[in-house]
Amino acid sequence: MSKRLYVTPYRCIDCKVCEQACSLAKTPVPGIPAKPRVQTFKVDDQTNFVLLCLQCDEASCQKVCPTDALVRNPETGAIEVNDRCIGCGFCVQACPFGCMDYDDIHNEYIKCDVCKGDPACAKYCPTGALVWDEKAWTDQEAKERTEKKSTDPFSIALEMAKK
Amino acid sequence: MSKTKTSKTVHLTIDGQNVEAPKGAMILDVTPGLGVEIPSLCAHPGLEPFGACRLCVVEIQKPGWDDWYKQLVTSCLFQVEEGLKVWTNSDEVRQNRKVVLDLLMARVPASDVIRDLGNQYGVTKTSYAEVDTEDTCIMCDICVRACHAIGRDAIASMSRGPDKYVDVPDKDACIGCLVCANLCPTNAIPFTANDNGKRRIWGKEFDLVTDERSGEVLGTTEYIEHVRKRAEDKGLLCPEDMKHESARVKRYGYAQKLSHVADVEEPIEEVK
Amino acid sequence: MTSSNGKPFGSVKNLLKRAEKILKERKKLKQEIRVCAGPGCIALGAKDIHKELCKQLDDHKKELEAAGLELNVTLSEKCTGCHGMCEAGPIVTIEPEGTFYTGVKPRDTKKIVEKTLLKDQLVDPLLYQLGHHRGGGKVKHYADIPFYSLQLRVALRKVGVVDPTNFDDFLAEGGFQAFAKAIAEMTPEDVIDQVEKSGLRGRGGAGFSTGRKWRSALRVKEDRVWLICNGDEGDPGAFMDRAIMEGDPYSVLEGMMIGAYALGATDAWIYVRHEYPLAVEHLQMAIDKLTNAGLLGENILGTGMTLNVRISRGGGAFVCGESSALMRSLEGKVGEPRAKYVRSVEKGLHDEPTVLNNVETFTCVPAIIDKGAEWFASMGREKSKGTKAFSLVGKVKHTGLIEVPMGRTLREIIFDIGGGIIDDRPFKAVQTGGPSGGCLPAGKLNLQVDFDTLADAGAMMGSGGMIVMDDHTCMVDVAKYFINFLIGESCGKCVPCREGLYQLYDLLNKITNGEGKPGDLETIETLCHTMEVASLCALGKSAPYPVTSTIKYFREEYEEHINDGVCRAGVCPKLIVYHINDDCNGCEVCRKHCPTNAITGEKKKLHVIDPDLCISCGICKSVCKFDTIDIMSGGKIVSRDVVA
Amino acid sequence: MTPSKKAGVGSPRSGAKTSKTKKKNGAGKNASKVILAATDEILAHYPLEEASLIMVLQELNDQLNWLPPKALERVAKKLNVPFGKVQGVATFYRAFSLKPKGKKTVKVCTGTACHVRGASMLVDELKRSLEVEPGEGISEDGNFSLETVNCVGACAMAPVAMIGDHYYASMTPGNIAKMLKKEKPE
Repeated sequence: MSKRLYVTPYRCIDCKVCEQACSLAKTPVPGIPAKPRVQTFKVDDQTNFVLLCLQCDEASCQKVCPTDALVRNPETGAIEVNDRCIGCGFCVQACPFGCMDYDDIHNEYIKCDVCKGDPACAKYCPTGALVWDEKAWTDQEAKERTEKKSTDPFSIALEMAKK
Repeated sequence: MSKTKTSKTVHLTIDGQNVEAPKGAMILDVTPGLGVEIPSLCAHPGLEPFGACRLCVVEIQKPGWDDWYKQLVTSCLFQVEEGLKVWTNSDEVRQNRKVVLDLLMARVPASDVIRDLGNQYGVTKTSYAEVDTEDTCIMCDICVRACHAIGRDAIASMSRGPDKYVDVPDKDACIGCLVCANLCPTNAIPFTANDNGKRRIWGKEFDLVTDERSGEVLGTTEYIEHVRKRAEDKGLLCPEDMKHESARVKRYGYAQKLSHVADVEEPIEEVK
Repeated sequence: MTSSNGKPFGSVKNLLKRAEKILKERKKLKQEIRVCAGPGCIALGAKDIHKELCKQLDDHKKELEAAGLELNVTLSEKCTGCHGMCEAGPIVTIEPEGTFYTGVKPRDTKKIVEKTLLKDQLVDPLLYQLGHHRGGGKVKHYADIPFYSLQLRVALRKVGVVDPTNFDDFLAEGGFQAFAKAIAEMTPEDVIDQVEKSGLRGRGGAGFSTGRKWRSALRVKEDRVWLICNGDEGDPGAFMDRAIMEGDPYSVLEGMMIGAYALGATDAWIYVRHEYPLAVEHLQMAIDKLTNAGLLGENILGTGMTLNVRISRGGGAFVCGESSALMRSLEGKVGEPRAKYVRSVEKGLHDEPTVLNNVETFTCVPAIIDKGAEWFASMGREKSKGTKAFSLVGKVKHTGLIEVPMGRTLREIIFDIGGGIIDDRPFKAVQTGGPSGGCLPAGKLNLQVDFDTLADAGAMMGSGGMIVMDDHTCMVDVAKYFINFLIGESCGKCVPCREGLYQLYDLLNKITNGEGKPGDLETIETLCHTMEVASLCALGKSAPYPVTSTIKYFREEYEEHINDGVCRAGVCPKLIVYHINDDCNGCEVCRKHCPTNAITGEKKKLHVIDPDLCISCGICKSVCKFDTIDIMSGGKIVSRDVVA
Repeated sequence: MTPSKKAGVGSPRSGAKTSKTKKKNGAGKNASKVILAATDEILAHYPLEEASLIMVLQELNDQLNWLPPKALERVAKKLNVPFGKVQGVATFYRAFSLKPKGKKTVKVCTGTACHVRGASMLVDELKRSLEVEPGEGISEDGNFSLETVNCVGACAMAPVAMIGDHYYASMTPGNIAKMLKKEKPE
C-alpha cells in the first residue's frame, strides 16, 4: 500500500505550522507565498481540525472537470491539477469538503498533491497530527487517532517524544 | 483531450535534443521542460488543438527525406513520430513568426501582448495597414472552445474571413463565469468582476453570490446553478447537498461533522 | 424507368435485358433532335425552343393525320445537357446526321421542322460559321468544327447526348453497363485494381491517385465507410461539374455505385453547390428513379449490396470545396478546415473513414470499368492519364466546355479549340486552376497541360477553369480580383490567410490606385511566402498564387503601376482618364447617360469630359456608337473595350 | 468591395443585429406565427440532429427569403444545437441572409469571366443607382436588393446579371437603368 496522509485531529494544536510549510513549499516565486492547500480550524475550545484533501476514489472534482485537468498521479495516489485547467472553478464548487481552492495571488486552482510524495505539512507538523505513513491502521488505531481528545499540547508533545 | 492514451513512446530530436514522447502527443505538448520556447496564442492544453495563430510553427524533417528538405508545420497540431527531427527556432521559423506577428500587430495595434511578442521577433512597427481598432481580439477561438468545454456554448464565432468576430448571440446562455475573459491571450474581453455585488460581461449583468461566513465571492447565481446541474448529471457525491449555495459553505459544516464534535451549535442543513 | 413490368430490376440480367429492349425500340426512330439545355442555352431561351419544337411536331402530326397520312419520320426530341459551345447558344443538333444549328430562336423551329426534318434541307443561317483564318464557310456537321473535332470526351461522354431526366435514354446510351459488369463479374479488389491501373487522378484539384485513395480506405478496417461526391464547384469560371451533374447525373451516380461496391460503402453524400439548383433537381430525380428501379437502396439488383445516396446543398462557401471543411459542413457545422495531419480516409465525416472524390472523377470510373484501365491509361501523359474537362472562358472566341487528353498544349486549347482571342487581339495570359491558380503568359503557350507541368509553372490544374485574357486585362487588377474573391471566401480561422489576404488586398488596392510605394512588391512577396507555408488549409496555402504568378511573369506591369502610375491595360480607374477625341459628332448620347454630369457639350459639337467630375464608370464608352472615347493612362491612349 | 473595418469582441457588425427587423415585416403576432409555422413545417421533414442544420436553414431561407431570429431560435431548440452555433452557421454561409430582402434581388455575377469583361463596373453602377451595398440593405422603394455571386455558370454570356430566373447577358453599365425599369415590380 502506498503512503497516505493521515490526520489525527486530537493532536492538532492549531499552530498553523502545516499551513506555513505548505505555503512555502508551494510558492512558485520567492517572496510571494502561495495559498496553503491545508487548513486548520478551531472547531471549539477543545477541538481543532485539519482540513485536507481526501483524494477520494470517485472524486467530484475530477468528474465535474470539463477538460480532464484533474488527474490522479499513480505514484502518490493524489489527484493533481495539470496544465489543462481552464479555470472554470467547477471543482471548487463540486468538492463537498471544500478542499479545492483558488489562489488569487498566483491565479491558479490549487489542491493538495501531497507534494509529489513528500508532504511538507507532515514533515513539519510538531505534534504528529499529520503523518505521512504507509502502514494501514488497525481499527483500534484509527479509532484512537480520530476519537481521542486532548487539549493539552504538552501531553501530545510528550507522546511524540516517546516515539 | 485529444491526446490518445497509449503506452507506446516514440523518439525524436527537438533542436538537437533527444526526446522520448508518448505516441499521439503533439510536438508542442512535449516541449515544456526542454528549455525550448515556442510561442503560441491559440493553444491551451485543456482545449482541442485549433491551429489558428500559426505562431507555433516549427520546421520538421521526417526520416528518409532529403537532407535539404524541411517542412513548416504547426507544432500544436503535428503529432510526434519516430525519428522526427524538429527545429523550433530556425531562420525560416523566425521569419514566418515575424510575418504572422507583423500581421497581428496590424490587426490589433492596441494589444500590448502582441506588441511585446512582436518586439521579441524584431517587429517594432507593422509593415501593413493598421486596422483602426481599440479591440484586441485575434480570433484565436479560445473563448469559444472554453465555453463549449464548460458546456454552455454561449460564445460563437460569427461570419467569416476578415469580418469574423466573436459574440454571444444568446445572452441567456452566458453564466458569467469569466473563463473566457481569463483565458483570452490578448485580454480582449472586457468585464467587471465585482461591482457592488454585480458582475458585467458580454453586455449582461449578473448578481453575485457571496459566502456569508468568509465573505468570499462564490460566483454568479447562474454559474452556481450550472455547476449544480452539472454535478447532478455527473452523479457526484452529494447531489442533494449541491443544492445549497456552495460547497464552500459546507466546508465548515463538514469540518464539524468530520471532527465528531457532538455539540454542533447549528444543524448542518441550516448552515448557509 | 423500371423493368418492363414496372417492378424494380431484381437482377443484373433483367437490367441488361431492359437496356437491349430499349435499344431495339430506339433503332426504329429515324432522327433525334437534341436541344441543348445547358445553363448558357437556357439563359438564351432553350426551354422556349424545346416547347416550340414539340408544338411544331405535334401540329405536323395532326395535319398529316387529318389528311389520312402518317408522319414519315419517327423522331424523338429531347433536352440534353450542355453541348459545350455556350457562346453559340442556343444549340440544336439533329442526329444521326450531326447537323449543328447555333443561335436558334423559337421562330426558327418552324424552319427546322419543315426544311431539315421533312425535306432533309439545311437551314443555312443557323449553321456554324468558321472563322476567317479557317477560310470562313459554313459547317454542317459538328464533328467538322475544330472546337469538337479536337476534343476527346470521356467525363463529358454523355453530356449533351442523353436526356438527363430520362433513365431509359441513359440505358440506351450504354449506361449502367459498367456497373453491371463490376457487380456481376468483378470483385471489389478487381475494381480498385482497374482504377489504380488506369492512373486516374482526382479531378478536383489535388490530383491524388484515386485508386490509391480507395485502397488506403479499404485498409482502414472499420464498419462503415462514407462515400462523398464533391460537387461544390466553387471556382469562378469553372462549370464542368455543373454541366456533368445537370447533363448526366446518372453517370455520376453510376461512378459512385461502382465506388461503393469496391469500398463496401453503404452511405453516400453528394454535396452540391447551392448556386446549382438544376443540378440538385436532376440528381434528386435520378436518385429517386434509381431507387424505384432497385439500383439504389437495399439489396441492389438482388446482390445484397446496399447504398443510400443523399444530396446536401452547400451553403455557399468556397472553402467547403476543401474536403475537411466540406465534411464539417455535412455535419451541420461551420465549414472550417481541419489540419491535414489527420487523414480523412481514416477519420473523416463523423470521424469515420471517408472517401471523397470529385464529380468528374466519379464520372470517369464507369468508363474505365467499361473499356478497361489500359484504354484510359493510353490517353494522356506518363503521370497524368486520361482526359480532363476544362471550361474555356474569358476573352476567347469559343467560350464553353471542352475535354481534351492530358498533354495538349495551351496553344492548341486556346487557339485551335477556342478559336483564338476575341477580335484577334494579342493573347496576354491564361489563368488556370480557379482563384488559387496562377496566370501563365504567352511564353508558356507551348506548355503541355497536365497536373505536374502546370504546378511547375506556378499555376495549377485545379478543377479545370481556364480563363483567357487579352492585352486589355490588367494583371494587377486580376490579382486584386482574385484576392478580393478569396477574402470573401476565407473562413477566417488562421492568421496568415485571414489577415494576410486582407493586407494583400490593401497593398494591391493601393497599387492599382496609384498609391503604391517602392518596396511594396518585396513586402508582398514576403507575405505571400508566409501565407504559402504557414496557412492551415489548401485555400490559404494557394491563395497567393495569383499574386506570385503575376509578379513572376508580369513584374514590369506592377512596377509601372507603382513607379509611373500607368495602367497599360486601361483598367485601373484611378490611373486612367476618359477623353473624347476629335471624331465626336456631338450626338449627346454620352452626355445624357453620364451619371455625374461630367460631360458637357452642345448638339453636333465636340463634347468634353471634366476629369474632376468623371468617376471612370465607363458608361459613356459603352454607349458611344462611334467609338470616340479613349482611355488614357500616363498621357497615352490605352483604349480598351468595355464590353467584349 | 473594399475590406471593411472589422468588428471585434462584443461589437458585432451588421450581421448579428438581426433583431432590428423592419416594422412592416414584423406586423405583429401574425407574422411571427407564420414564420414559426413555416419553421415547424420544414423541421418535420428532417431528423432532429445537428447534421440537418444547414439543410433546414437552406429551406427556411428559400421559403422566407431570409432567416428571422425567431425561426433560428426555434431551429436551435428543436435540433438541440446551441443558438450561438446556429448563428455562427447562419452568418458563415453565403446562402443565408439574416436581413429581410427587397422584393427582387439583382444578382451580378462576379466570376472571373465576368470580371475580365467588366462586371465590377456593373456592380458600381448598380450600387449607385439602387443606393445599396451588395448583400446589405434594400433600395429605398423596397423593390431591390443587390447581391454579387461568384459564378452563375453562364460565363459565355459575360458579364451577366440575374433577376429571379432571368439572365441579362452581356450587360453594360449603360443598360442597367433599362433592366431595372423592366424588372420593377408593380
